[in-house]
Amino acid sequence: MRNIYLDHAATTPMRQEAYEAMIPYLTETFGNPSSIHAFGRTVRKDLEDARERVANALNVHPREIYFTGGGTEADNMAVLGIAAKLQDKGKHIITSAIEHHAVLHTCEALARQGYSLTVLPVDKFGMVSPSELEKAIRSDTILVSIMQANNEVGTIQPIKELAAIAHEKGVLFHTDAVQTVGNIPLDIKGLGVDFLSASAHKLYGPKGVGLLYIRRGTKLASIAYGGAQEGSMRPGTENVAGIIGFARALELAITEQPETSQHLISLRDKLIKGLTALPDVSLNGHPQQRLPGNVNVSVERVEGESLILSLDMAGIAVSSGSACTSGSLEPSHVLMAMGLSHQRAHGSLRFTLGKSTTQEDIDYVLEVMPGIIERLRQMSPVQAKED
Amino acid sequence: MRNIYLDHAATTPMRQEAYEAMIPYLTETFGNPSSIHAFGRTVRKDLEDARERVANALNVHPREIYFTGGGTEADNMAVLGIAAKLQDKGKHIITSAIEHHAVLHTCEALARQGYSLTVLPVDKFGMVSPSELEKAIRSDTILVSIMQANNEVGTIQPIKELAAIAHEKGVLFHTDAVQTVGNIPLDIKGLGVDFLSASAHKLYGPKGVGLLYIRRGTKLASIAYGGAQEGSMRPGTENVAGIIGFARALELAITEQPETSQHLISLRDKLIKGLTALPDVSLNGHPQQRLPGNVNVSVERVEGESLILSLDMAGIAVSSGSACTSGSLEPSHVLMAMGLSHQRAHGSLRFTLGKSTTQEDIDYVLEVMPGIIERLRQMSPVQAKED
Amino acid sequence: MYSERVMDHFTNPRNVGVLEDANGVGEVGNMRCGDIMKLFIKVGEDEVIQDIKFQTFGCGAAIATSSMITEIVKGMTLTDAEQVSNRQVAEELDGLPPAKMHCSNLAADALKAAIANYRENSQG
Amino acid sequence: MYSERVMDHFTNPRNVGVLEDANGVGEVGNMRCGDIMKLFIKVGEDEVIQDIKFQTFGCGAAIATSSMITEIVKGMTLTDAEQVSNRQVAEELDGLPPAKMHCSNLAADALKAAIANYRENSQG
Ligand SMILES: Cc1ncc(COP(=O)(O)O)c(C=O)c1O
Ligand SMILES: Cc1ncc(COP(=O)(O)O)c(C=O)c1O
Repeated sequence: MRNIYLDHAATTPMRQEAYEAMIPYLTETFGNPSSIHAFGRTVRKDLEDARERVANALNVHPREIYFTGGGTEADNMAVLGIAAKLQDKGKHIITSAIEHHAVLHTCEALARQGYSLTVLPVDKFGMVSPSELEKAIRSDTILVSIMQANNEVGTIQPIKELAAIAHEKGVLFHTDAVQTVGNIPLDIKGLGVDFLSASAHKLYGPKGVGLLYIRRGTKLASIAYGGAQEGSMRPGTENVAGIIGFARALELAITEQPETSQHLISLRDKLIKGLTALPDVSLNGHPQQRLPGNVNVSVERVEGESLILSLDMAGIAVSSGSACTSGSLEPSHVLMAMGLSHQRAHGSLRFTLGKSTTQEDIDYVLEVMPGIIERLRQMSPVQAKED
Repeated sequence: MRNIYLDHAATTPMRQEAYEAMIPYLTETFGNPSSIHAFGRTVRKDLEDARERVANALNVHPREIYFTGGGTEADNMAVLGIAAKLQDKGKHIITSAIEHHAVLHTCEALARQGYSLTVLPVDKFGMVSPSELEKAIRSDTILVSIMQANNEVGTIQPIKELAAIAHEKGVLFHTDAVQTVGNIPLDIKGLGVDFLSASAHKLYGPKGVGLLYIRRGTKLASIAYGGAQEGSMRPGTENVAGIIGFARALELAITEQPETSQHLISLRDKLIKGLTALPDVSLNGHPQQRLPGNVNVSVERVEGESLILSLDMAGIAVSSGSACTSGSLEPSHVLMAMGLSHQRAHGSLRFTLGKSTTQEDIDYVLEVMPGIIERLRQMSPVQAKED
Repeated sequence: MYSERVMDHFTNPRNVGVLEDANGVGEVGNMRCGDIMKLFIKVGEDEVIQDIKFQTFGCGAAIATSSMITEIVKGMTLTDAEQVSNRQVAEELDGLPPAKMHCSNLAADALKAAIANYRENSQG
Repeated sequence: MYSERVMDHFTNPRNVGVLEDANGVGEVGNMRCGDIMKLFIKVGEDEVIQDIKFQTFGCGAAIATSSMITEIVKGMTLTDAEQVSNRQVAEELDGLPPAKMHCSNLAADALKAAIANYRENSQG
């Protein structure tokens, strides 16, 4: 049977180079980087070397890089850390309706704790409007957190413009770049953001490690307490192997990004074209400002999990924004924020392509999709409107 | 040159079995456990299987095990989680003066936020007194957090008795068992604790993964927000490989514990005997209630970092509670809490033995120590008191 | 996630479609939570369910439970069929994931709605 | 962590010990922070440091800086020796870890204390 993985936004396969870089730290090179003896010093050196390589790849300073236990932790550190740090200055936070739960739920937790929260709406393409942001900023606003690209529909926000608006009013800006690092050109300095989150397992690195970029000169309160690791921002013995693997994967992802993007865009556009040519299948997200590997469509009159299961049986792994797959009773908050009907939200299907995706994979998807849709539509009590 | 690692309390070498268990999850078996397609389901199954094996090894229920990004995170989750959850009931927290910073700094952070904190003293052996605990509990006490064994001096607390005192007064009890799991017999149910922290890299597993045991029926507020992983207590894509490696290491550590302990105790006692026979070298910590692998001594008139460096050059890796090695200007808070003079605290040396430590290693340490001490004492302006 | 039985009923659902000569139709669920089930029954003179068909918009569990209930109640008297519970349907499918027990397990409700509709029709 | 030079001076410290015929002695640091340095100097008629020895309780950096300063100032006039700064000592050692710049880098202070002591002695 085929085994076609088209869920790279959920996680990516580890790349061989990252795995190989990790091996020593899972075997002989086991010292604790905080130890001052030789076992510790070796590992400390390699860890700081990894930080430097990551900083070089991102064109920032090594001391601006804080390794974390994943993208979620980086998001929490930024949002909760600023909230705690600046609470005397103000308690108003701005985010967008389509953020990952790692940001959105964190902001909502702050709102329960007495912070004031503005959740910016998005247009039907999933775009945040710069003028809406401008209007939302108040004198007590302390943070704007808007993701660089959305994990479900792939819409890329005008972060540079949004950050400039925040900065003009003296407000700090965080962006969740978990879906963008390695997928689109990334110029942190050029973007002008104060904080940026990334996660290794989205760029062919290991799960359970990420980073928060903290622009020099900005300070966060730490949200966990213990040892002095990562400048006391992320206390606890470092996931050395994970960090080393992350650094390797990130370096390579950034180097290969132009080539990878080109490859993904051509396959993506082919898949979009083929899928939207099917009856009552429509694209979600922005037609141009879109992640290279993201294809998100809604299939009318059919529910998303049924589509996933059917594709899974055909050897194709994808995801959906239907309620059934979110573990809640509501369909994707992203699709709903974009104004999709419940039917279209429940019938959404996300294909996220990766480095190893081929033309043949796309052809195969386009070959099996009509039959799958047809079968499920025949079972459906929802009827097509006659025109 | 020799290469003798006697710093197992800082971190342990990965065991082969743990590494091998991890390999698939760093290579082909890469799915995100939250995905509903086949790639995800396989990993979910393996992850839940790991949880079950850990629960079996600890003789608790799988749903009582929450995987974390390390021991520090587990400690933070317990302490901050209870503080947030029960703040309406009370804001008084009790801990001990010799806790790891992961607990102590967390409690201190709460104190800065308006909680009331009692830090129980310890006696000269590093023991918390049950009657002191009893006296300290107030009507607004919500949590007692006392470590099972101290990482520096190895003193083992009477957790069962302490937990019973807390429970008698209706107060929840957390214990940091990072140093004990796999090192002493562990019967969580018998101890009667509500929360227990452990860390993989202290028991021959990978760095950056730990667990918090949460007794069924008790609830914590979560301290991070995002996806629904680990019952929303530890959101973010799971460090699958790390968890699998942890599970394997933990299972084996628990199985082998009786044998390992016996091995360690005999070497430990030999080392203690040899070291304390040297002039002006004295044991720190409890003579009996002591971790099997822990030897902590103070060498009069000599500073700890110099000792570490000298031993390092002789191929022996150890640690010290001196200020120089703590990254602060103060020597170990543990040794100071035990009433040691500054000189003895600065001159402390910790040898922590492990599975692979041999008689020859101990012999070699005892062979080189006199010369090292002698050389440093000759440089020292601090003179021995004549008697 | 799903048992083999669920996957079997999802892949080869029994009694799919519209029953042209149905004398009872029940529809439950709504598009908000993403599950809609429609059951068609043909009840004979003896109050026996002679034929039954379903249409379902929903996840694997929704489709499988719909399919399963048609198998269970075909040939049953209405009184017996009314006793069938959602839990029973789930058990016949060797269980459902906990998250699915609520929203997607509506087949027995749909059947009850269809029986109620039949009774209304036959009284009127 | 430490440069090769630091490790060299730690391993083979120059001028360790007590100078029996010292005419200036300086001691700085304290047991609280874990570093005590004692410098003995023998100053000649021409105000030149003819001999110098040290005793140090402290970490590798403390021992190495003590050793290094004895090498730097041996043979210097007091006026020149007084110009030597802790920073200079660290530089001669190819640098020290940031955490060590403060507490363990007291050698120049010890020297100044020894010179002050010499001056006191020779005035009195
Ligand atoms: C007693 C104790 N608690 C907590 C920790 C922290 O564990 P981790 O390094 O996994 O965060 C350690 C070790 O550093 C420890 O010894
Ligand atoms: C946009 C975005 N932010 C944050 C996260 C969380 O990252 P992690 O799973 O590493 O915690 C993800 C992925 O799950 C994501 O897609």
